[in-house]
Amino acid sequence: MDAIRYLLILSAVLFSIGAAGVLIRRNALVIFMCIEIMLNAVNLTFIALSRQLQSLDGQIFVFMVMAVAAAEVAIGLGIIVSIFRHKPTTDVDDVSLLKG
Amino acid sequence: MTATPLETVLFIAFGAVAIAGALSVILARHAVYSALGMLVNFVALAAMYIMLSAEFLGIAQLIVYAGAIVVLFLFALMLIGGRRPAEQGRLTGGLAAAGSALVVVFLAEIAYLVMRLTGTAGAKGTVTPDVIAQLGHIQLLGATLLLEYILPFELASVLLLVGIVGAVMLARARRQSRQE
Amino acid sequence: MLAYAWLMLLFPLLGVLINAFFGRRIGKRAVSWVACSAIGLSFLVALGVLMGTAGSTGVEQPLFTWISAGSFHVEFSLLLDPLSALMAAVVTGVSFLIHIYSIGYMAEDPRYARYFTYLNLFVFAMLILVLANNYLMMYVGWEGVGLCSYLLIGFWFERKAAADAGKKAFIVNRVGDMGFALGIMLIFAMFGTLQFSEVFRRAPGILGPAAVTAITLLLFVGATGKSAQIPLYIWLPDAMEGPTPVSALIHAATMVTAGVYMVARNHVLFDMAPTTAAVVASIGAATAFFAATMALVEKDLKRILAYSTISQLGYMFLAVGVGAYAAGMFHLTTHAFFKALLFLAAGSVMHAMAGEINIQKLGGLREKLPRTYAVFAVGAAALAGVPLFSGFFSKDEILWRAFLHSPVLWLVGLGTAFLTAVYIFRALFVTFWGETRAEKKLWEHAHEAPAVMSIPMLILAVLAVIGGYIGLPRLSLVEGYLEPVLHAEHAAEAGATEWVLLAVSALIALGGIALAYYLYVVRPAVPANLSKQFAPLYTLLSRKYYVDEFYMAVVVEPLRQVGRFIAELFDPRVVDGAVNGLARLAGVCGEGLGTLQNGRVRSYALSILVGVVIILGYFLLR
Amino acid sequence: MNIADVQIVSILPQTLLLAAALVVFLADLVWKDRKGIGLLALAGVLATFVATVVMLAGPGVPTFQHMAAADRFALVISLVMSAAAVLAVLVSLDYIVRVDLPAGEYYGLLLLAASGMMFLGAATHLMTLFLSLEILSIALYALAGIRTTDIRAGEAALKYFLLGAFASAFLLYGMALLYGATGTTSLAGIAAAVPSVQTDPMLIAGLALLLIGFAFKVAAVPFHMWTPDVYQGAPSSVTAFMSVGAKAAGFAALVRVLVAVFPTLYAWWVWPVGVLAVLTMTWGNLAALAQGNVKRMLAYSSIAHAGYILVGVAAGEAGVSGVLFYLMAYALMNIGAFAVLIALERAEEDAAGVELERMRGLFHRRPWLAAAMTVFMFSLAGMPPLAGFFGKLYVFSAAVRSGLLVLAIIGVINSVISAYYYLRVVARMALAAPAEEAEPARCPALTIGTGIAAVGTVLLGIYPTWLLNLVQGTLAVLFGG
Amino acid sequence: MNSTGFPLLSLIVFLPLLGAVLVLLLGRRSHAGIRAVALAVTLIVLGLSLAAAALFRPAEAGIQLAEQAPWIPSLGISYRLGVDGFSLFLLPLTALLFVIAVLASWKPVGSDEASRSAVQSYFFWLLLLETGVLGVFAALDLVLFYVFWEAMLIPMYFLIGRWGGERRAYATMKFFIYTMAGSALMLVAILALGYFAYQSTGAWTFDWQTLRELKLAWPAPLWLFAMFGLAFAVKVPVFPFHTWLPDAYVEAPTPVTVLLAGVLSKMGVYGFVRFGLQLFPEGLRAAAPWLAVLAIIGILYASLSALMQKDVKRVIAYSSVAHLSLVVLGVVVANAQSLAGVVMQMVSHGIYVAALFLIVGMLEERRGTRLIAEFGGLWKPAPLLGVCFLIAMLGAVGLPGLNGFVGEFLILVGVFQGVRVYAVLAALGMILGAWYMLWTFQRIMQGPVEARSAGAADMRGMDLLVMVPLLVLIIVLGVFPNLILVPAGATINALVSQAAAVAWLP
Repeated sequence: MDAIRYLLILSAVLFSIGAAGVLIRRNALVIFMCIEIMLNAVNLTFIALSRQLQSLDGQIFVFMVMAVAAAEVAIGLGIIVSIFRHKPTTDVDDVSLLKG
Repeated sequence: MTATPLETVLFIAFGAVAIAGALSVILARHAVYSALGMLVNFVALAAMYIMLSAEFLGIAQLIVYAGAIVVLFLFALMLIGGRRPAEQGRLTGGLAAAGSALVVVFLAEIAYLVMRLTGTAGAKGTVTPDVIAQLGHIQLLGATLLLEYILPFELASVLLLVGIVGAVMLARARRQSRQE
Repeated sequence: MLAYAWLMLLFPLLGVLINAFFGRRIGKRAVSWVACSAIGLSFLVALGVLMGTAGSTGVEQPLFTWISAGSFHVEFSLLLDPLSALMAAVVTGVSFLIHIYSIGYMAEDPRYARYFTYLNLFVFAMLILVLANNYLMMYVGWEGVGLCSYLLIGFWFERKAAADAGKKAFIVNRVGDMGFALGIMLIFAMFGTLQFSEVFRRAPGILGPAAVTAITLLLFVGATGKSAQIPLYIWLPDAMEGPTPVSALIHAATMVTAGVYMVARNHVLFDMAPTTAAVVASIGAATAFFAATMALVEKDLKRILAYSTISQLGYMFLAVGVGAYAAGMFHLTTHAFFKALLFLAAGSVMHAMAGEINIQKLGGLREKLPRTYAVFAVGAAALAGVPLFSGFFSKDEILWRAFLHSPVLWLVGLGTAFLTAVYIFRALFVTFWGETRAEKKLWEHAHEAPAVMSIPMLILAVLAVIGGYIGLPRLSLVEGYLEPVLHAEHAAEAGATEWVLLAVSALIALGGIALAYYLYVVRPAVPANLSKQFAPLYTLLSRKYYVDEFYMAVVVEPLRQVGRFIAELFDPRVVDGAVNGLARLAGVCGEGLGTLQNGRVRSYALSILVGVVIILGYFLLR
Repeated sequence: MNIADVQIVSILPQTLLLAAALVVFLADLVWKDRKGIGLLALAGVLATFVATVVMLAGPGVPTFQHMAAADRFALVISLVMSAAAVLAVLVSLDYIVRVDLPAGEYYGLLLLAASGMMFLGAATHLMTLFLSLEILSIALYALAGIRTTDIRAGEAALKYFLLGAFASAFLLYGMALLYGATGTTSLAGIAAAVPSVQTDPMLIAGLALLLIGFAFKVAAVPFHMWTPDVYQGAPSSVTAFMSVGAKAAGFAALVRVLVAVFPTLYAWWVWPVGVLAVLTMTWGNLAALAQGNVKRMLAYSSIAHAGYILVGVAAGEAGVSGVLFYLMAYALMNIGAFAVLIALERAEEDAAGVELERMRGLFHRRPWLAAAMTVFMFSLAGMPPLAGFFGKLYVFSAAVRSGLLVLAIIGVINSVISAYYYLRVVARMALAAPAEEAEPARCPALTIGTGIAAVGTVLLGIYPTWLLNLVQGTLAVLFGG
Repeated sequence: MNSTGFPLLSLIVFLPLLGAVLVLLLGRRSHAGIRAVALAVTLIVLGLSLAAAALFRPAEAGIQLAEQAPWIPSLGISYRLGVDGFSLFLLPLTALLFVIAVLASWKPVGSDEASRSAVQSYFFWLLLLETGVLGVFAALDLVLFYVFWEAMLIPMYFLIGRWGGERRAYATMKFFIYTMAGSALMLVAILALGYFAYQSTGAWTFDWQTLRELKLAWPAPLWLFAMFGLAFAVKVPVFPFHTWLPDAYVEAPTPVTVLLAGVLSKMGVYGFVRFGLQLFPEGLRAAAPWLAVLAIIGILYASLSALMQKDVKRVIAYSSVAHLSLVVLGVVVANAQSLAGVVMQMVSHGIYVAALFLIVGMLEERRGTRLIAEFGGLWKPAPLLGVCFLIAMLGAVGLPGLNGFVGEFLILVGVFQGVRVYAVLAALGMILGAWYMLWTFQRIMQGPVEARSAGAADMRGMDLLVMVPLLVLIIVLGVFPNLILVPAGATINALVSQAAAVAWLP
């Protein structure tokens, strides 16, 4: 199995673990971490493909993804903190007033 | 993309470490352990980037992810995630079971996809690893970034601006003062 | 003279319009003057037309085009031939007399003007029916007279009985009219035109036996509805709820005879359809006999006369059924005179006895109402067929033709004649002979009818007597007169048999009178115990063979139940229910989807993952 | 590729918005008057609207380094976006004072979100696509949670954030696979490479994941779960802007990707899009039937309308102009409807949106407001003389032209179902007796905003040709650089 | 523009809209002014429509007074108006009934105080309704037709909903959704037709005349007719789709019921002919047997149901279902007589059903109830009302000499030439019709004078002004039906020749 296939499988596994985490865990922060892991998995794919395709576009993309991840972390934690102020919980299921 | 035996060993090792880290994030009992798991994952990935001749990105990964984001998480954890949340039944529950089943199916689909891959048919670019080594990764990256991808670059800056303003606005303790 | 025939129609129409709009303002005297003069003038024109059409085979006078839709082209035009002229004369003549009579009879009624408006409208509609030159115009007249009979029967609509009777009359007529309408449609489908002349000219060529039978049968259904034959006669007895002059005019002399006229008018078709002719004859005979039996036990004088009318109409249909159209028309004419007379007499009795008409509460009116008694006697004699009176000749003519055609029918006819004599003289003796059974005060101030009512009765009495002579065998003016139109086949020369039959029917009539005399004058107790002995037969007859109840049970109630089922159950529950059910189903689905939205982020993430897996799976495996 | 031939003018509207946002941020530091800042933002947005109109009328403008194109398609999307932004700002001038929201951040983020949407509409490169999508998403996450004093807003923001991030991860993964399959990240490059790599599973998977990412953005079923909660939790003016802006941008990107980049794979993606359309319409309409809260009902109705637009997308090339027209019509009527809700909303008890009961007898209390709401309701239901009907007509005729008769039939039946819950609102307003006294008239800006929306809905209904000519030729020039 | 270049039809269609705007401009308080404007506008429209009828050249069968202007060229939709022999008399009928409705609304309308005072919005919606209805009859572009067809629902929704009886909310919602559901598929059919035109002529068009020349492969006409037919079947209504009618008619205020029964039901029949018979003759032929059976059931079902109704307004509602089912039967049979009967019956049914509903309104006004059981002997205190009710009822029952008879009889003659059994069954309807109408008339007008009816006032000024024109028309059209049959003759012949080509009957 040559390197690119291995790397793609690896990133797919990481991506899946992240996705599973989002569904399994109930702590908002942990869910958020899992999403970060998913994004990193995609970064790995990009860089592997960039290496394979010998073009820099992939790496530029990773660069942009990092910027996005940073902004997301900022906003995400902001939201979690603002919720925490109302209800001392980070459990996502507690936060379900809007339904029906 | 021929891989020397040493590289394959290292790749496998780092891969395993990354997967371990990811697993610990989702399985750890306490949020702090999952944060640490995430750190391990990021470091392993950084190492792999470097091996894939994207040195600058590896370093950037270490600084941005491992440095900034993990620290931020730990900080947030300390602020609110401190107490042991009543995380009973985090793995049980129909939702979790269904979720993981679907994820496995998703993984199978991607794996099926990768297996049937007949090598990337995409047009080969010109930037071979030795070109990178020769010109220096940062220089190359900087040039393309600021020349060809100037618009995304600016957009990234706008994005960060939004992130900052949003975060400050959300997290600021809003006294009820204005209303009275 | 023929050119002004349309005036016959115009005058009654003017009478209607004037009385309708200005009736209340111009006072009772003016109303009666307007109404009576309208009919009088129309009668004069009718006489003129009668003279003018003698010997002619019919003149058509188009007035205006009514409907033109593709090949369906209907003109509004008059057909003036001896047959229609005769009918017009009879109609206008009798109704003129009855108009005069009504002035007296309806004097105190508050809605005086409306009464005369309806009466004029009736004559107008009847004339349209009679003078029509095509089936559709006849149908217009047909339903028009049906409407007027509805309005006049239910004239005193405060009384529920009168309102019900009016409604019953209109609906039963409508059933008959449906048959007539279907007949018209069949004719149009066959011929493409509704003109009498056209239809009769092309009939032999176009119509097959089945078709002509169908047409004639449908037309006959219409006739039974209008002329109250079995099975659609049930409305006539109830129609007595209306004012008596109305009964005299509409339910004795004119409207009910429309059926006979229609059959006579279509004699060409009926000749081509022997089966229908047989049906007509047998129904005629059966109705005659059947109605006579009921008249025997009837207590209400007007209802007796009503059954007698049904019976006499049965005779007329018997006549046209056996092909003796002239005899039928002749009897129609004479019947119009003496039956109208009898009704008017009954009217004057009611007038005198403040509305009391039950013969068992009257009696001995000979002294009190001598003129009415005399006139009633003449009418009764004519009806019973006493020799030298008009009824004798016309009825005998029918019996004679019936005998030629089939002895059985003749026998039934003869039996009915006997019963007729019995029941009419029973009415006479019980009402006018013996001691009176009326209350004291009614009896005291019973007085003779005023002149305005007596004169028409006298004229009718005269006509009831001399009417017969215009139809003497060989001298028969009527038959001669109608010859060009009806080409009635000439009877075998009046051989001995005709005279013998004449004698037989005279004997039968006198026998009937004698029996009535014996039962109701000599031994008045006999009828009472007779009715006890034959109690079941008596109740059967008095309950009018339960025909009304039969119709109610078989036709009216089931329809009403189905209607109730639809209105209260099927429509709101099933048809509407289905619609509302669909709406509720959508609502329920809505709630269902709402509950899926359980507010928990992780289940939302799950739905996203489901979507991902499905779409990815589709794309990869396609 | 040197700096010289960079055509700044091709992204003029977006840059104007960015500038306006920066000015607003700065003004907020100095100026405490919320209304003033609002007017400033309004000026910025109006300038953008004018700029877009001028560019639309002007000659074709080249693309910006094949990153973002200013073709007619992008400009019409910018037109819709700037119209929505103008109305949104107008509507929120008074609202944010009443609900006590921080003016500077509010307007700044709003403008940034708007520019993100415009960039997304104009994006002809995967990277611009992803970044502008993230800009508008993150701005909207923040805006959704801006009323920090209310737990519901926080909850809405959290849900929107987590699910948004989750979905954009898949989108990104799709982009990676596309990059892997075609070797380039610019849409034109991919479009060129598609015919040759037609059957490569990586390309197909990439397309699938991209479709999923945008399906989430436009709230197609089964990715729509977030919409009702987020729309109800967020402040009404944000919901108004979000329901129109994000949807329009999402559809613009979806159409550009599907119709311009993968026309040859039409047979592949027409059925999933069709099925998505049917599911979205039906789920949205049926769920809306059971809603007692008007705001939440409008959330479900926006899902349903996403379904109708998806029918246009499923119609492929024929449907592009129909989609654009529908988006413009939807912008006007939906923001109008929310404007009326905002006028009725009282801060304390209507935090979760105006209940249907509150609309009782509105015709007697505020006749003109009720009349406007009636226009919006009937237009949303697709009644003829109004814009909503011609939107549907245009979209369904495109579906019929592409042989998707079944979609048109289901669409038409759905609009009948929708008529019920729209009419319920009108019935409550017109037929029921008024329950409470008439509120005081709100600020003029809100009335102007509602008025523009109402007049626009009616005009677009009676004489839609002026917009139709604009959207007519968009397909021809769809390709970026 | 038509020969004279004068946009007569556009003026007729859009004048009421102008009137509606004018009404809005007048103050809410000036009720008299509003009523005057409404009456003036409707009268002018009546005059113009009669002028149009006069301008119409009876000899030619095709479309006249045609007007054409581009509306949405990119979708092939154009603004096209026109009238032919068939739809010629529907415009004056509509205009007349709207004048009558305005007059009947002279005294305040509505069941509660709030609605009775809302005179301005009442007349606003009424005039809008007139534009919608006139538009439906005059439109020749399918999409324009659909726009008017659906737009007309909005004013009707408010008229029933706000000024109706107790269950008005339910009734108006049901009416709106039912009609909209019925005509939903029609939109798809119209689009499909436009597409077929695009396929064969290269350009999208919805012009009715070009679409008529389209040669459609077989299954298409049947499906298209089915989709169009459903919308018209709901509107007429035909048997299973009629359950909205009793509620809508009963709950709507009297003037609106007059319009609902008199005009809106004609849109369904007009649709069946214009878009059924003329556009897809083969489709109609294939569906004809089913439609005929439904129509027959409709006649008997509705008549029987009318027999046992307790509320007089529902009796007349069901009677109108029965009469219209007969008209549908006439359309389906489609020969010279039946189509002439259809044209005649469309006009005459509009007139006598309007008269009947006005009388029901007067009855309800006098006694505050519509339950037949509570009436009795009203003819004595109110003779004029009695006579008017009698004439209107006899017109409805189809008494020869009045307008109901000519149409009904022509249809029956036409149907008889087709399938005799159907004619017999339909004729049964005539008997049932007489029965329930007379029975209702008797229980209200005749019989012993009910204590409470003794004081009932007879008809005065406004009632007579509203009723007399209708009664005069009932009689005049009865005696001179050719006033309508001759002008419509040429078009009917054209219709017949087209229908004959696909006649399903022997």
